[in-house]
Order: sequence, then structure tokens, then C-alpha cells
Amino acid sequence: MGTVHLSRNVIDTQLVDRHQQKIGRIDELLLELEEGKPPRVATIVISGAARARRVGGWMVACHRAVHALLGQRAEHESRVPFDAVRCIADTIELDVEGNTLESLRLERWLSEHVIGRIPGASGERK
Amino acid sequence: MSARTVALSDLLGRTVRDADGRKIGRIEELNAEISLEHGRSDYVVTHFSVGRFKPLDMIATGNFVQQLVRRVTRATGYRRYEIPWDWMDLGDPAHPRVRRREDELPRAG
Amino acid sequence: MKKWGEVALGVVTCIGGFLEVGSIATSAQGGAEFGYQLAWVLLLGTLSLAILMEMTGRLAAVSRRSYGDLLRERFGYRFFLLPFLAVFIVSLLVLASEIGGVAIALQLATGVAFRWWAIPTALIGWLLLWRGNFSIVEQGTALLGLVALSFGVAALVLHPAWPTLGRALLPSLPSHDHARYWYLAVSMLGASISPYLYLFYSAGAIEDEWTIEHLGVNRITASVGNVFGGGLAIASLVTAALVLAPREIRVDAYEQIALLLATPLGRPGFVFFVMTLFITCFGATIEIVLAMAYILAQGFGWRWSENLKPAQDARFSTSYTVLILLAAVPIALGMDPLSLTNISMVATAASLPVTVIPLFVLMNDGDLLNTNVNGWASNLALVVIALLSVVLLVAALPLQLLGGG
Amino acid sequence: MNRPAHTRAHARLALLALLAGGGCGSPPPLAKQLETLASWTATMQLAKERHGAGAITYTYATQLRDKADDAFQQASTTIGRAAQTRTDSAYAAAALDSLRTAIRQLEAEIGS
Repeated sequence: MGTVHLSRNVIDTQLVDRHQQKIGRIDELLLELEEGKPPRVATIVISGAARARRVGGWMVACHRAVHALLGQRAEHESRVPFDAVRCIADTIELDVEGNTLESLRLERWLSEHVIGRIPGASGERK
Repeated sequence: MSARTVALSDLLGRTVRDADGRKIGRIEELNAEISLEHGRSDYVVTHFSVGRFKPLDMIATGNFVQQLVRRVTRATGYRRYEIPWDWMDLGDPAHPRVRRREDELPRAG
Repeated sequence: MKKWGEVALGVVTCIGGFLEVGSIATSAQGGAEFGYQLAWVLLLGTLSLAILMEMTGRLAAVSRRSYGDLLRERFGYRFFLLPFLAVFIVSLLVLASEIGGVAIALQLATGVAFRWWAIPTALIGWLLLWRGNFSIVEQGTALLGLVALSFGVAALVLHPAWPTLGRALLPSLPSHDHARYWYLAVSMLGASISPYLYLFYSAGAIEDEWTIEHLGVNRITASVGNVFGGGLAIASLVTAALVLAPREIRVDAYEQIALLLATPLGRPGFVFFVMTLFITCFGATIEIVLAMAYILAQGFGWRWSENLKPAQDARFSTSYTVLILLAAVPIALGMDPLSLTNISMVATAASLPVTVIPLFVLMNDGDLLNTNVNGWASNLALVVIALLSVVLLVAALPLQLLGGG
Repeated sequence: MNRPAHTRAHARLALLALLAGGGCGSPPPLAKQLETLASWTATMQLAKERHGAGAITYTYATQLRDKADDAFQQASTTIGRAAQTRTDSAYAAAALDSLRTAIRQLEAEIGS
């Protein structure tokens, strides 16, 4: 396998789970630095807080304010080891079960408690 | 010795200085390759691309623009270095340093 | 055979998609106040839109990725927020205007004040999104949008002075009211080149699973479709120039625009005007709300498709539900739809640079487009559009203050 | 009539007023108001003619009438303040008068 450009081809790329379902984008990548070893690409982060941090202090403040307003205590973020990467292309496939990810909590909650309650929300393809 | 963790977005765009303390540009890209060690495969960073300024690099992705930018860059003094990982001192990730002098660094084509 | 069906559909989509509340209102204002003189603006807008649509369509067909997706991945989250927020705010304004257009059409037909129609319109639009799939949305609004051809008939019946109209296709300076002239020019450009149009088109190419085989379809759709769409906008300007301008009627309210077709075509003209306003604005409402949900879902990596059941892409379906209801609020509160339209069109014009300039970078990326990257002519055209968009951004606010109202 | 120069000067004044933060309270300039009144008068005449030809519905004609009425009401409260000379006032009164007549004629046509 050739060289992977972390900024151009990895961060912000669409993630899919092992069923090819979209599960978010790479909001942050964590590198592990150890003396005498090359930096290791360790962890994929999917998280609103991580995104906010990339924009700047004001965005972090906004993010916190929204959380406080919604009475949300924990940040719904997922950290997936980079080992779980199966394939890097237009999308990055992770060997994970999308339904169990913490970062998809809102999607699941909306699906069960809001959208799912309106008639015609689920069933066969349209 | 325990490993430290640093976020990719904290490294991108950081100003890099050389051994003499001169600014040589900003970190524009981290290039990783797969490495097979201790029976496991890991992606590790092999070299850092450090360039004079990021905005130009962001634009300079396509054929046409690259040619255009190359022409313009001669005037603006745009330079890009490919720095092997073991030349880069990330002891303080906010102030990365290269262990060599600027004129020793390999230029990107 | 199937491909020709797609071409026909695409062309028809443009006819319905081009002539919506913004084009009808601003072209009528332009024609009423300056006769044929502003026709060149519509030509410029149509050409620009055709070029932008061809490019976003080509990008989607070759790379199999939408513009929203690439905006986030190629430029990073920080940069992405800029076009995202600009498109989002502007589209919300335009969406509210389109709902206003539907509501006005219903008011003209029934006599019940427009504000009472805002929420029902939003609910029916939502129901279509909820139950329908992408082809229903696309084909339904497209075929019904053919009523817009009545604008073309009206213009022809009035026997426009072709040489004068031809000369007006070249830019000229006004003899009076400079600020108003340029203000209308900016609004008309905003009405022609709406970011939602090419964002929707790009996402639609993914929904319809376009491949490199569709490049021909894409080229024909973007060119022929926009010739028809732009032609109808010119027809609306011509009709206003021949019906309203000689009587010195300025368009201060939507109610006055309905006289446009009733004058040359009589009662059928009035009926066709109401139907055109209703259908094209309703179609645009659906397209804008989808375009907004698309860029949201694509930018943040959610599951999205109008072909999935709502519970399967809950964040996507929640987005369009909230957005369509939210946009109905200003109209339900009685905000004047015409002022709202004018403000939205100028805001649209000002928002163009942040979606046009990144396109330039993507269209030259060989990794995405291989041999289908822009040639020098396309690049030149795109640079001209980008420069135009920057001029619009700079000019929009001063002109709103000097020439608005 | 030197309307263009007039309007432009007024537009600049309006901008200044707006920038000074006092734009909301001042009435639109006289020239603009006269134009609006004339435009609504012509609208009423066209609507009357179109209704006579059976081209537009009663429902729609009454909506147009109501809009013209709104414009009339608004102008009658603000135009006095915009008209500074006696000639201006005469123009204003004449414009208001034509619109009132046109509205009445449309009402007679549609029989409301």
C-alpha cells in the first residue's frame, strides 16, 4: 500500500461501518508519539466537541452553551482505534457495528422517539 | 517511557523552525505508510510536508492550478520540504523543530 | 431510450426549476421599471448557472460524490463551515420566499389571506418528502412545471420588438435611477444563480446513481434546460416590459404581478399565472429544503437519501421536517412575501463566492475527475463567474440600502 | 421633469439617515410616493379594464383593490410630511385624488 496523506485523504473523510452504512466523518485523528519511534496513527474520533475545537475557542464555547441548553451532560463521542480501518478510498470503512456507536446516539434516539412515531416512517423502501 | 498523544489538527498549520531557529514554513501534510512490526500492522507517519504557506497549498491540488501556482510561486518564494519523521522534534507539539538546518532539507518536486 | 427519458426529464426540471418566485418577481420588477434593458442580466445569469450546473453534475457523475461531501473532505471542517453557513442562511430565506409564493398563489385563487396558507403549504410539502421518493419529487414538480410555458406564450402574443430585445442582451447603462437599476440587476442574478440549484443537482446525480456514462445527459440537461428556463425568465421580463412599463405600473406587491398574463391571454392567462406561481414555488420549496438537508447530512457524514424510509436516516428526515416548518413561520406571521423575496435574492447573490471559488479547485483535481478536469475554456468561464460573484458580494449591501424598496 | 437627480439625491439622504440610525421614522421622499400612487392608480385602471374583459376574477380584483387601499391610506398619512412647498402639496393632493377615483371606478366595475 502506498503513502496515505492524513490531511488530504483521511481527516474529514466519510466513514462507513462494516455494513457500508454511513456513520459520520473523521472529526479528529490522534497520533501517538513515542521517543525513537515514528508517530503512530492511533485513534479516529467522531465527535462534535472535537469538530468545535478545530474551529476555535468561540466555537467550543458555542458548543458547550448548546449542550448546557439541552441539558446534555455527556458528550456523545466515539473513539475507534485506527486498527479497525479496513479500507481507505473515497470512504473509509471501519470494522465496527454502526448501531453500537456512541456518536450515533442522536440518530438512534430520533429514529425511535421522534421520527419513528410518525406514521409511515419505517418499513420497506419507498 | 509512556507514549504521548497529539491531535492531527493541532499539528497541521504549525510553524516549523529549523536547528538555527529560523522559520521554514508550516506543517501542511503528514504522510503515513503501513508498517509491519511486532506482528501487527500500523499506520505510521514517515514524513512531514512543510511549506511556506497553507492557503496556496490548499488551492494547488489540480493540474491547471498547480501549473498556475508553480508559475506564481517562483515570484512568491513558495517552498515545500519533505522532512523524514526522525528529523522532526515534536517534544513540544505546539513548537515543532527540525533537527537540521534549512539548507539541508530535501525540497519537494 | 432510458437516457433520452432522463434528458427530457432534466430539461423539464430546469423549466420548472428556473422560473420560481425569485425569477418571476425580480424579472417582473425589472421589466416594469426598465423595459427590456435588463435582459442581459438574465442572459448572464442563465449562462453562469448552466456552467455551474454542468460542472457540479460532471463532478458528481465522474467522482460519484456530491459537492457537499467534497466541500467538507477536501477543504476541512473549518473551511467547510463558511459555504455551509452561507448556503444555509440564504437558502432558509429563499425557502421562506418560495412558501410565500405558494401562499400568494392560493390567496389569489381563493381570497383567503396568504399568511393562513404558510403552515398548510409546509405540511403538504413535508408530507410529499415523507412519503415520496426522489423520482416522485423530481418528476412530479418537473412535469407540472410545464405550465410555466404560459409565460413564453404571453410574451410571444404581445409581439415584442425583437431588435430592441436583441440589443438589450448586451449590457447598457440606465438613463435614470442608477442605484435601482443595479439593485435589480443584482437581485435578478441572485434569482438566476441560486446555490441550492446546483447543490440539489449535484445530490440528485448521486440519488439517480449517475456514472461517467451520464456526462452527455448532464451536458444536455445543463445547457438545453437552462436555455428554456432562462428563456422563460426573459419572457416574464418582456411581458412586464409590455404590460406594466407603458402604464408606469411598478411592482410593489405580488398581487400586481398577476396582471402580467391576464392582459395578453385573458382569463386563461390569469389561471395559468396562478398555477405557475403555485407549482413552481411548491417545486422550489421541496428542492430547497432537500438541498439544505443534503448539505447538512453530507457535511456531517450522516446517512441520507430521499429514497430511504425516514426512520432509516432519522437525522436527515428530522432536518427537512424542522426546516420546512421553520421557514413557514415568517410568512405565517404576515411578513410581506415580496420584500422577503427581494432581500433573499440579494443575499443569494452575495453568498455566491463561497460556493463558486471552491468549485474551481475541485474541477481541476485530477484525482477526482481524471481526464474530465476542466479545460482552459471552462476554467476561464469559471474564473469570470467567480469574479462576478465577488463583485456581487461587494455590491450587494450598498445596493440594498440605496436601491431596495 | 428632473426626477432622476431628485431621486438620487433623496436616496443618498435616505442612506445617510439610515446610517445615522434614524431611517425608520422618516417618510419616503415625495417623488417616490408620487410614483407609487401613480403606479397604483394605473393598476386600478388596468384591473378595471381586465375585469370588464372577463380576464380576472372578482376575488382577485378585490385583493388588488385592498392593496391599493392600503397604499392610499399609507400615503395619505405620510405624504403631507414629505410635501414641503405649496406646489408639492398640490401634486400630492392630485395624486391621492386620482387614486381614490380609480379605486372607486374599480369598485363600480366589480360591483362591491
